Amino acid sequence: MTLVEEPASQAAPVPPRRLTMAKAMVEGISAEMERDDAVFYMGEDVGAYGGIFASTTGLLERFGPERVRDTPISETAFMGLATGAAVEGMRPIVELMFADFFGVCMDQIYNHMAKIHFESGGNVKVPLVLTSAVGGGYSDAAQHSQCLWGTFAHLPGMKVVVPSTPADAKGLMIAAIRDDNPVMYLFHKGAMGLAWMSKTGRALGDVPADAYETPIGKAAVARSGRDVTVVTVSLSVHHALDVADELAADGIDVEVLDLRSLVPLDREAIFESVGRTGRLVVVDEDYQSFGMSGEVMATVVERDPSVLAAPPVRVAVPDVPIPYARSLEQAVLPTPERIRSAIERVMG
Amino acid sequence: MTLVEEPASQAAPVPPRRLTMAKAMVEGISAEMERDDAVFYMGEDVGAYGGIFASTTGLLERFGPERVRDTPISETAFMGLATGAAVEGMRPIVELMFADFFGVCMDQIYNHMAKIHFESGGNVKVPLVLTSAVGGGYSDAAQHSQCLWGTFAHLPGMKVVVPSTPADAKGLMIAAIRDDNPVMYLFHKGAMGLAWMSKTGRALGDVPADAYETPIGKAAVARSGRDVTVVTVSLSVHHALDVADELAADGIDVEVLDLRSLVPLDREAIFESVGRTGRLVVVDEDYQSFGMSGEVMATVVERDPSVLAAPPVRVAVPDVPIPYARSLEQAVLPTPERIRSAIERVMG
Amino acid sequence: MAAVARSDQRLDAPTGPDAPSHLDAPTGPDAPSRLDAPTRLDLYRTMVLIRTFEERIRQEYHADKTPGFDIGAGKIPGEMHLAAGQEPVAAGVCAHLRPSDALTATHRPHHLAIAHGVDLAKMAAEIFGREGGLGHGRGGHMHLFDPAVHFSCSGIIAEGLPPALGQAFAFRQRGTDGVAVAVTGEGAANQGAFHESLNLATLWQLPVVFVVEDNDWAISVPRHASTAIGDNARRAAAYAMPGERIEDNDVEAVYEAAGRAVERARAGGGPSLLEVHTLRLWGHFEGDPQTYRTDLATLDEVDPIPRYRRRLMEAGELDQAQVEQIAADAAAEVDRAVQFALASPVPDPSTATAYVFA
Amino acid sequence: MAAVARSDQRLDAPTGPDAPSHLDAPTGPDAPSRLDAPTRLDLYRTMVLIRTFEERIRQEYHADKTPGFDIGAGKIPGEMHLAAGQEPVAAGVCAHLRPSDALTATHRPHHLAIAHGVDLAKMAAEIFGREGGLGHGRGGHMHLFDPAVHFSCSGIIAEGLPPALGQAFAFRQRGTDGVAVAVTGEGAANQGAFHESLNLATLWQLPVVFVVEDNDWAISVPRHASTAIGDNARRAAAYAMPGERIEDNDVEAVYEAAGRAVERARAGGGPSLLEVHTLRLWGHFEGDPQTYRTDLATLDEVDPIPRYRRRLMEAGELDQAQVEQIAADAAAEVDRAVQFALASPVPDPSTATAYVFA
Ligand SMILES: Cc1ncc(C[n+]2csc(CCOP(=O)(O)OP(=O)(O)O)c2C)c(N)n1
Ligand SMILES: Cc1ncc(C[n+]2csc(CCOP(=O)(O)OP(=O)(O)O)c2C)c(N)n1
Ligand SMILES: [Mg+2]
Ligand SMILES: [Mg+2]
Repeated sequence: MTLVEEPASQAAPVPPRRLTMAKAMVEGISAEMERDDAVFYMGEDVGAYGGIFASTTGLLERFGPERVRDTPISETAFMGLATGAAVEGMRPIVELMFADFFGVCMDQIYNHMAKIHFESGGNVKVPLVLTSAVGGGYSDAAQHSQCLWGTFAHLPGMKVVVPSTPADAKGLMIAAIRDDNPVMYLFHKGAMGLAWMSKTGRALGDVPADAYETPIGKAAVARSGRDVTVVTVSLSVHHALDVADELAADGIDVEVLDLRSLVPLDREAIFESVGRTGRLVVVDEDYQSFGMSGEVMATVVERDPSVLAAPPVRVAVPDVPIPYARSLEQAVLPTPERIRSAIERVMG
Repeated sequence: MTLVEEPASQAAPVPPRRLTMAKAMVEGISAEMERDDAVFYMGEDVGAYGGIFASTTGLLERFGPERVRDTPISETAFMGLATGAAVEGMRPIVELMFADFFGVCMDQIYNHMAKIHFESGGNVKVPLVLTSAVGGGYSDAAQHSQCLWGTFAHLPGMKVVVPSTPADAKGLMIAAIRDDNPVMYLFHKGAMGLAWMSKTGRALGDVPADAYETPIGKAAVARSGRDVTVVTVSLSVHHALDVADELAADGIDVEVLDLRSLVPLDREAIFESVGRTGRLVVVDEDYQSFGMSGEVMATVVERDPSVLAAPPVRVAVPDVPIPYARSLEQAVLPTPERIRSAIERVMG
Repeated sequence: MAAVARSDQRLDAPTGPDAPSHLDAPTGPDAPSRLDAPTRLDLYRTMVLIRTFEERIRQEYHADKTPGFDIGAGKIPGEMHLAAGQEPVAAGVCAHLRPSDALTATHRPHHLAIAHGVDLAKMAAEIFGREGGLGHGRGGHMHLFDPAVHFSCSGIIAEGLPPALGQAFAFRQRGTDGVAVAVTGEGAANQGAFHESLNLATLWQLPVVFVVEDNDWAISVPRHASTAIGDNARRAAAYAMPGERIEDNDVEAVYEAAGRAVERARAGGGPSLLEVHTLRLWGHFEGDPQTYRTDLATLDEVDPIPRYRRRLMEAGELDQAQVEQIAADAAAEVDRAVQFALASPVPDPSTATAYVFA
Repeated sequence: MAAVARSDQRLDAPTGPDAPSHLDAPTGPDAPSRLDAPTRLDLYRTMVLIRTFEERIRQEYHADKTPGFDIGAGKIPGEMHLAAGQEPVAAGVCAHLRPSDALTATHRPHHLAIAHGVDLAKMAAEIFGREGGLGHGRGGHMHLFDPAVHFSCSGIIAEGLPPALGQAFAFRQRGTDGVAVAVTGEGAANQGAFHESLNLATLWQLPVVFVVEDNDWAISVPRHASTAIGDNARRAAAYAMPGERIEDNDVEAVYEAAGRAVERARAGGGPSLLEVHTLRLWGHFEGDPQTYRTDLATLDEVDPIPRYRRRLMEAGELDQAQVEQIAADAAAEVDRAVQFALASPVPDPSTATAYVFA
């Protein structure tokens, strides 16, 4: 996370607090809603409920029902509404409750939101943020557990950010709201720090109190290491860090690269790290084929395949819908066990 | 193309005729509709019009309006209708007029059609074929020129076939209809041999008269060569073959691998060819990032990066919506010129 | 108050011998019943079985999620949408269906599954994520498929409607008199799939009955914030089909209206739309804090099962001994189902990638 | 025959001072006009300008596609959907709009763009794929964006409706009295986006006017095969908004009905739905063989422009000299636009990846 562009606030600097990702995300939204009247939030159950995954807790109370709007279950209509409002200079944040639901409104997303700027030859801007919950691990089965970032990143015109830490959740939210492009902001339910979902010990994190931007399109070295690079995003960053800590004891020094943005993709950071370590594991909670894991590998080899001292390995969902039963779901998710054995394999 | 499983027809064998891809596709559909009452075709303008891209010419006259059905412009409803009919034992063929329109009905496709078999633990089958026109090159702009096969192939549960030749168009259609899974069948407008669209000289091809299946999941070596492997699909196969013929004169012996199916993907064939030539160019009319081109590269390197004598190169749409103006569209499509220079680059 | 509100928007609806005639004497909880005693007892039995199942699932679901509710923990993990209060819809509609008729349900599917005769033990096993479940544990409670009775459901709201069209289409093409019923919530009725499906059903004259369960809520969003009109049955006119709204969560009114609609479809008269004003007795899903809800205190009074029980007892068609027997039978059947589920093995992780393709 | 058919399904529609009152004397081509002469001349002029443009584009489009029609060849490549016959909709509706009002059109957008005041030269340049076009040649004829008059269109049917909601929403939040008009075809009115958009517009009381252009055809599919009812205006009742169908492609009836709807929206009275029975004089797109069409022989008789010209001449409000002047002015304006387009450079291929992000 990098602090950029924000002039120091007038008040004395407040020290960072430890927040959940959900609280940090809401803090970013609040700060921008405070600063800019054009920002408003809409989606299903984002008002009185505060967002099924706590993405909007407290916003209704603070900003009222004109700026925090519950919608009917009409995703095509309200995604399009966001686009139209953005075209007219507002800065909507619009929530798709689960990314899995994209299929009911994808035309508005990828044929309109994403393409209008291009089709207009740059004359029309669509500054909005599309937030959505992703990820599994709590037995929500095939239609409520997907990540799908590979799908969104494949289609041009939307930026795609995927925070893993509370600090980045806030900084990327602020950056996304201020960006003049449509930005998809995908938050992992298992990383939000919800009281009612089991979570990683890394769910809490230091979050600066002031308004800052995390730059879109820059990866972060979540842990630096010499022996092998794990390229990943979102909840898997935490798993990778856990595994790295374990493996340190075995003398394997793992570098963990948190991409944070898929579009734009920080190809320099990937190549730089893998060029140094010579070994690559890609961890991706999305489906394996035709997605992020292949793209990361291609990024390395289309520059120079000879940097690879061993075949790279991917840990992703093996092209199967997410099964319901816990035993099956855990078998297809990129668990710490699978990450660990992938690293061991690539270490030879 | 391989002839399989079909007992010799009673009539004397008819020699292959030279047909367009459109005619060959319709021939495959007709043969199966003749053989199996459960097969029917529906979509927009597939009746009296015969399919905007001639995918159903003559079917209405031959099979009548009960089995060749024009639908309203309600893709969600009729995609779902296809799924429901398939679940009850019919074998629908359902046309999405342009693949670009998937966003209005993607939920029915990927959350229902594609997942029901899995969610039912194998107890429900969804035998249907989803046909759709793909591709650009005639200035139909950002919403009517896309290939999008990377999007479909990323999501599990649908097979995805992409014929390039008339013979495969027929054989893959028959195989798709007989398959007990939902199969997406993507035909390139520019390869259909339409009278009103400029076409490759390779648009006509020999087509056996009998009913045969082209196996789903097996790539074809469209041209064998020693120096470099071009992995591609659909219309780009023809461009690659044209370029290969040109380069032969310069002493470069190009192998062209026509994947034909993206799901399942014939990874053996890819690795075998690149393992032999040591050089890889992927040509993909879909968007470059997070798609087929990355997947093909990953397929090679996750087995053995050392087979690559040079960095592989991709020729794909550079993550930009398809522009309208001819000068711009031709600059982003994988034209023979771009393919040629990619091959020259990878040859060093 | 008439429990069966006739839509005044059926101007386009076909009339004639197949059209439903429902302008007879008012029915409803306060009117004398027109159903015979065995039918009424069956409706009651079905409702009790459903409630018994839902209560047991609720108990099993929460049993091992303490201390502190953890949605992913326990024998039954994940989201759990129970239908307590909506039994009248399931019992009233499904009483007219045969195992060969299709039913597509929503994310809140158990009541409909039970009333339509889905195998209770395999359904329980699926909910517990076991190998013996309807989907070998792959589907979970929002993805129940029982081909034996043409039952399915989906976690994506309103998207169960289009497949029902296809089932109805197949029945008709095959020359059977099968009917498909497609159920959706009132919140979901504002999704595009609703519009497209109703239009296509009329155009192709498909034997479908659309049923909207109006339980006043879509998670935390009240009906008036989701739906521009007060009565979805009036939307039927936009598709030239008959529409009826059943007020007051009255199982007998549902039974009668559904009977007309199913018969109409079976006889080739085309689709119909019913909306039932029903009740979400519990949270949207288990764990829902329901802080947005103001009617919590009065819910018990409108619980349809005790209400129907009183009515039958007052009519002298049910006595205390029968009440106890029906409760005991239901408890035993549910217990057998749960025991079956618990005895069924947890799926082997090595089979996690099975069943993607046939 | 009354040209303005009052929907009998407006039961839910708000009444009161803002509600449209359109039960006055019948209007229509055979009735005496209630519009003043300058307004009528303006309507005529707009229609002539549109037709002149469409005829010129048609001519340029085909000029260099011979011998043998090649869709991708020539100065104007790609699909080309012209709106000849539908001028009354554009002229009648847009006469009430200000440049600050928004209009979202369909894949057949030119008539609406012209009537709403989109820059004709830049629009022509876009259609020719030139750097001087509205979208620097990136968009093409289905993707015209002119922020100066808040105009846009889309090649995906019905999907232009949702963005119009957002424009209306922004106007209202900003405290202006801006209105958004969203146009769709009768075929497109069976797409889910239609339903969702109308419902949301009423719920949020947005200043939107929905206009359905019913030209009897969706490519080759006739209206009766796409739409379960004969009159889409009756669907307005499903969303508690007023709906009117205008028969007979009558520009004055469109003008009057649109005036009521736009005023209602502007005054905070919420959305309305209009359906205009109009005419697709030419093929769906250029090159359409139209073999499915049986009414080709009689089309010229119903061409709305000569009909309106005769009407104005009979009323003594237009004479032959004016007719010629108007035609000449239109031809000159169109010619200037086409000359501008042809003089504008072809986009440089090296800029093909520009404009993906702002
Ligand atoms: C397309 C889609 N959008 C949103 C959701 C999330 N969701 C699940 S149930 C629900 C509320 C449904 O309300 P209603 O249709 O009234 O059914 P009820 O839950 O009241 O039975 C929502 C918003 C979903 N499953 N699918
Ligand atoms: C979602 C979607 N489905 C299909 C199409 C292909 N298509 C383009 S125009 C058209 C017919 C539209 O008919 P209508 O809405 O009546 O408009 P008209 O062409 O008559 O003006 C179709 C099917 C599309 N553009 N978008
Ligand atoms: Mg509800
Ligand atoms: Mg039309």
